[in-house]
Amino acid sequence: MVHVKTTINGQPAEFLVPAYLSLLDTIREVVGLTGAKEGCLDGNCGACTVILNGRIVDSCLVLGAEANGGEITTVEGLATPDALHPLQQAFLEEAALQCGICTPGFLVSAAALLKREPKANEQRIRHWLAGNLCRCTGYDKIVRAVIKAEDMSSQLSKSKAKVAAKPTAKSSASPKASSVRSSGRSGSGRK
Amino acid sequence: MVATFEPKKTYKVIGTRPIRHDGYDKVTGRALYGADLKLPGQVWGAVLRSPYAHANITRMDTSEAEKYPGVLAVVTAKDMPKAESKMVDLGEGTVNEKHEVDRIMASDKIVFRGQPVAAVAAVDRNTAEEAVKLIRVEYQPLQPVLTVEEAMAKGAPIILPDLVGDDLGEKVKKTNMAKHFRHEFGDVEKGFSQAKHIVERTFKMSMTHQGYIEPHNAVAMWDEDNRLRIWTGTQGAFAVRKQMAGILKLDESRVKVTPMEIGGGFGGKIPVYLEPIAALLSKKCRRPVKLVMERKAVFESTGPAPGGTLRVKVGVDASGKITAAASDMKLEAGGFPGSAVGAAAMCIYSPYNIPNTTIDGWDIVVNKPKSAPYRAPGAPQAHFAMESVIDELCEKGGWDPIDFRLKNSAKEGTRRGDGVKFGSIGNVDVLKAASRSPHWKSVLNKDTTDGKKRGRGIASGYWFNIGLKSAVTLSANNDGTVSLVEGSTDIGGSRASIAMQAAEVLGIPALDVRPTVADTEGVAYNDVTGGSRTTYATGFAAYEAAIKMVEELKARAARIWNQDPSDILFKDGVFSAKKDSELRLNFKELSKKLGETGGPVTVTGSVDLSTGGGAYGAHIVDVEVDTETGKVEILRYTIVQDVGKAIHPSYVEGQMQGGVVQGIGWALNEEYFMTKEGTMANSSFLDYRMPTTLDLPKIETVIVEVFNPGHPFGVRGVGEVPIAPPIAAIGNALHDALGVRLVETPFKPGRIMEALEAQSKAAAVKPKR
Amino acid sequence: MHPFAYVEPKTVKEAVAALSKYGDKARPLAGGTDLLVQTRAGRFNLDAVVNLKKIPELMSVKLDANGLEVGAAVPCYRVYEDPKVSAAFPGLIDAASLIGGIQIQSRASMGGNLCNSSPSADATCPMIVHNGVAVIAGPKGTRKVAIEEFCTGPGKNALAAGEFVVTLQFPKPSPTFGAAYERFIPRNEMDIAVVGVASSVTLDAAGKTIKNARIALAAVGPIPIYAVAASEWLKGKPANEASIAQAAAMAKAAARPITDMRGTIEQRKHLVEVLARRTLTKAIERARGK
Amino acid sequence: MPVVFLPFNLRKYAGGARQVVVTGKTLGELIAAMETLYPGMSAHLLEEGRLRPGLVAVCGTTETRQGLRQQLDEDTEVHFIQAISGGA
Repeated sequence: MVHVKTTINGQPAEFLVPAYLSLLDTIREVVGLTGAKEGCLDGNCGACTVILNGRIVDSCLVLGAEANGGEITTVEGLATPDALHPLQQAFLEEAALQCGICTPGFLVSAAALLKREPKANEQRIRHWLAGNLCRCTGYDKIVRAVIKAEDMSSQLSKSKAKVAAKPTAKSSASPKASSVRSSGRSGSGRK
Repeated sequence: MVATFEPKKTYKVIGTRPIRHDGYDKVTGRALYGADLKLPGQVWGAVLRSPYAHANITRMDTSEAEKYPGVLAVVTAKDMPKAESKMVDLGEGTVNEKHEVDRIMASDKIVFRGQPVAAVAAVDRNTAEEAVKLIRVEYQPLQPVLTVEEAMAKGAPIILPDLVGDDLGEKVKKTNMAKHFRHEFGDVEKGFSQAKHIVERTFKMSMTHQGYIEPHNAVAMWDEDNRLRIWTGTQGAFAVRKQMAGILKLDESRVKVTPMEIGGGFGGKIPVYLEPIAALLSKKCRRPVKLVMERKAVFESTGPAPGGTLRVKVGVDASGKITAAASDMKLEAGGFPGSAVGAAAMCIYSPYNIPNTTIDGWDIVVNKPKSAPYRAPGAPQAHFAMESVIDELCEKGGWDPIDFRLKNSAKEGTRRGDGVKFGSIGNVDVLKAASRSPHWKSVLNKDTTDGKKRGRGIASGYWFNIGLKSAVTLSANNDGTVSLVEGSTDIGGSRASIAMQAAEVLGIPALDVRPTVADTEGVAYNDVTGGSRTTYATGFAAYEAAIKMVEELKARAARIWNQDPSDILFKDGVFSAKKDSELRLNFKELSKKLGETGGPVTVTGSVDLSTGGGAYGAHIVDVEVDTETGKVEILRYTIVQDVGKAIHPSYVEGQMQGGVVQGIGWALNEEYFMTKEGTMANSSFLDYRMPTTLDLPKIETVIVEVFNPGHPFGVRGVGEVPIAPPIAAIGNALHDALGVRLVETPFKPGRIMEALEAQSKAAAVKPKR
Repeated sequence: MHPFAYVEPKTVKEAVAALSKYGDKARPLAGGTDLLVQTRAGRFNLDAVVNLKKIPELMSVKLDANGLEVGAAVPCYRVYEDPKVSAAFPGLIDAASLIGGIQIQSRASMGGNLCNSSPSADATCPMIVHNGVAVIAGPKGTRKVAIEEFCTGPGKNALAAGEFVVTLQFPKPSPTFGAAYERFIPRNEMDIAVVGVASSVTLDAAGKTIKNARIALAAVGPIPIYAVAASEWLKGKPANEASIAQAAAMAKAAARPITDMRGTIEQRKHLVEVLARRTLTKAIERARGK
Repeated sequence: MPVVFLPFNLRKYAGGARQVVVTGKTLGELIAAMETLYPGMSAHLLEEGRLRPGLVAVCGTTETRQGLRQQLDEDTEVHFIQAISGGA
């Protein structure tokens, strides 16, 4: 057993872990936070992404023992008691999740990006998130949500005022039996 | 079910985009998925799987594992109830009972690599995983049979000795062919004789996996009354109950299944895999046992989409009318019978009106994992073949691909490939919308400055969408909100789309209907979340329940106001008395007064529906190919799809985009790359190359709404149609870019380079004129 | 996983002692992105994992007049996020910034990539063309091995029992040096190279003639291949398309690939030629200061 | 009268006919009528007094959810097809 003293989502934590236990299993089984998910156990899906000492890592590829003296942020640590993280709010409003299993990993990865590059463009966002797999959404709404969160964050920091975050309500009447509605290439194109 | 509802001109809730009810739990990490469950006293299991694809088990010794410190139970097929070789219905069509039990845990013979042979429960996961390695199994390896051609060849090793095949209604023994069926309408010989252009091509496809990010999981616990409880990520708690009862020979009422949040399914989480094993282990050690499947096992031993060989021949007359079509589809069932070839046959000609058709379908057993439904099962395969041939015919005849499809489009009354007439369908509307889309109208510059080639492709796709059984309970709360209890696992926002349909009827905001997905004892029977049925059928049940609730509330208002119930009106969310205009209460106000009117208000809606209104999509894609490496980039992609009515448009778009991206993966890189020993060589997310966010552009969506008369709001199934056209659309775009016709999936770079090389060789040997 | 002990030495000496004690039942841990996957898959049955990241030498990046010295456990991002390193060692940067995704780059090290000794390693070939040397510590003291001589087979290398790589040294490139690494993968990220090619050139002052060149090939043989003949041939040749084409053809001849799930022999040979041409072109552009 | 579209496999039991017109106000009556016309036919359609497992009857444009009790209109088309399991 390895003695680990660490900080998780701002709270000090101290525990013993078997040396072989991954940081993912440490967080899930020992600490009891199950937001980080197991998807592949070989660093190829990003569902277990957490921030360790300021960098995003696949927690399945880190030993729990290595967290000793470190600082960990998981999806559970993104919101404050008063408000969701802008990314969380944007993911909800933009319907950027379907089954939701990859969502914690995406949120943690994107939060790290926004912190260091608050105005990352679409291409940079796609590059940064390439280590996170999503099989439900096709990524389109995820990328849109991250861009929206960037805007929300910059407005927040500008005004310091509370942004009223209401869902966009687009009620579309269908007077005929048949109607057509398009959602297109708003925002920056990739190429 | 007859809809007693006129399509409304405007809706208050339907068509809006509220935040989904389960959203907060899912963005904060609170939502509990199967692997997140931790019961008091819970222990872990691990499964030993066969390293061979085809073998006899000759000996098994579990003694070392049983002695390993921390081990609580070891099970093998001997612990399973004895299964007979007879057909039973476990909710997903009929299956051979012995096959189903052997699929869970092999008793005597291995028919696919990764098939479970034993399992261990231990104090923790690592101990279980270490202990399972100590089980000694001796195998007599047999020659694996890996393609439909090998399986059907004379003298091929027989995979299932007890299989009785059905060859056009005749019984066949000692065969790998589980089924051969035929649909035949009109006179194809005559049809082809009328054709000016005939194209015939054979296509090959590899197995592909649904690729859900959450691995399979299960927790099982037996109690002292011999009742079994299961917690699992599944597409259908009742389907799990039925399978468990059948496999373990229990009364269904002894099994209670709690569906946890589910991390993707796409059809792959309908069959049970770990649940019976967890149950056996729990029975033996009398502790709750949890199993989580490792990713490699998810690829090797769960149910991919079938690969196979498809031949399509289509004839067109000089005017551009299709005169005949004939097709053979041989799909890989995997180690046990049951590929999606029947569904493929229903889809293959569905975009078209063809007077003379034949379809021959074969379900072939091979030494690969038993295939399972994968999003519109069979449709991507069928449409890849058909739409590629249609593209070639358009080129031959010089027809615009949309004009050609419009000219030959299926309409209400047209016959499907299996002879059934279509009801109200929207293929024409979809094609017209596609032709008006900004994408189709844009000009693609086909050559680039860096020598890359670009092309545009289009393809149609169809899925019939299923209906089946759903039930919903609504209870009015005295604060004006309504609790909704349903049994459809929410994989992609269906709590919202179901609640919204109730809210629309009740005249209250979407978020005032609070949906809960219940366990098998908390709600009446519900079929699986699958077949694109959930928003359609469970939404219909919610609508029915809401109608009943309005009736009940009218009665309560009548009681409060001393009016006759038939004199109470409900319009725009307000209850009023016909005979006294002063008497008006909206839903919320009335809810607060229910205390003295005769107990809580609770109602149920229950439906058993026919097809969910078949639906069409037309997809347009631009690709760019690096002709030096064969690498393909998707430059632009537009989905046009008839959804009947978009209840929550964001999640409708999400289904369309997600389905397409799975289709893009299928087209470009995803495959079961099998070694000659029958091992999937690329059984990881590293080498099973699903698209990452960097591999895609934004995916444009055009929602077409052609009212489905079978649903009060006109809903059609949405989730499956979008995976039907992409492979063909991309293949057609590659043909446009390169001039080569790709007939085997995936269109991986090496394969594209080989096609280009063959093209240049062919050009070189052509005599110059 | 087989339950193992976790050792966290603070000095090279302690690490040597720990690794010697457990022999082949111990493995050093740098980024862990290969080690933990392989251990989980049952490739090793370990009694101890020796975390090298608390040893200062293994975690430092030193750039001075002599060149660059990168600790063997330094994660990729620290290499490519350092603007000075990135300006002087473009080939290394090309590799460090495409290993895995951002999460992997937070952990994976070039030293670990080298010691994992996969033929398809993205960092090894760029290190070869940057004339890299591995500084190895072990029970018998310290020794140096040129990167091109480090790997001996798939997963095998020059390290003897109890030895590990401490740092990677690279001589300071001349102002007319340029290098590039490209790999071919079917996706745009998160893939193993079907083929990778690293090239470097040193031009004359006028930027017209190739004084020195090195070409190295990934995933086309049992080890990363230093394409000696092609590299030597380029010396003294004009830095033009014809020379590049000839060298690329020679590089192709040096490839000894196999067919597997990632590609076929023919495809890989062809890709070597394409990528050799592309990386030589880019290396020359970089050498010319473009 | 309803028109029955026979699936390929059953045509041989009806002398090769592809379609047969039979009387019947319900699906059950229709099958009984077919049995009269083609003795033995019902064994291919029924099992234990119900539609065989795995067989679906499409009456009009949609599959029946009411089994043999399904009411048939004067000119309903009836197709017997294989049941298909869903997906997604």
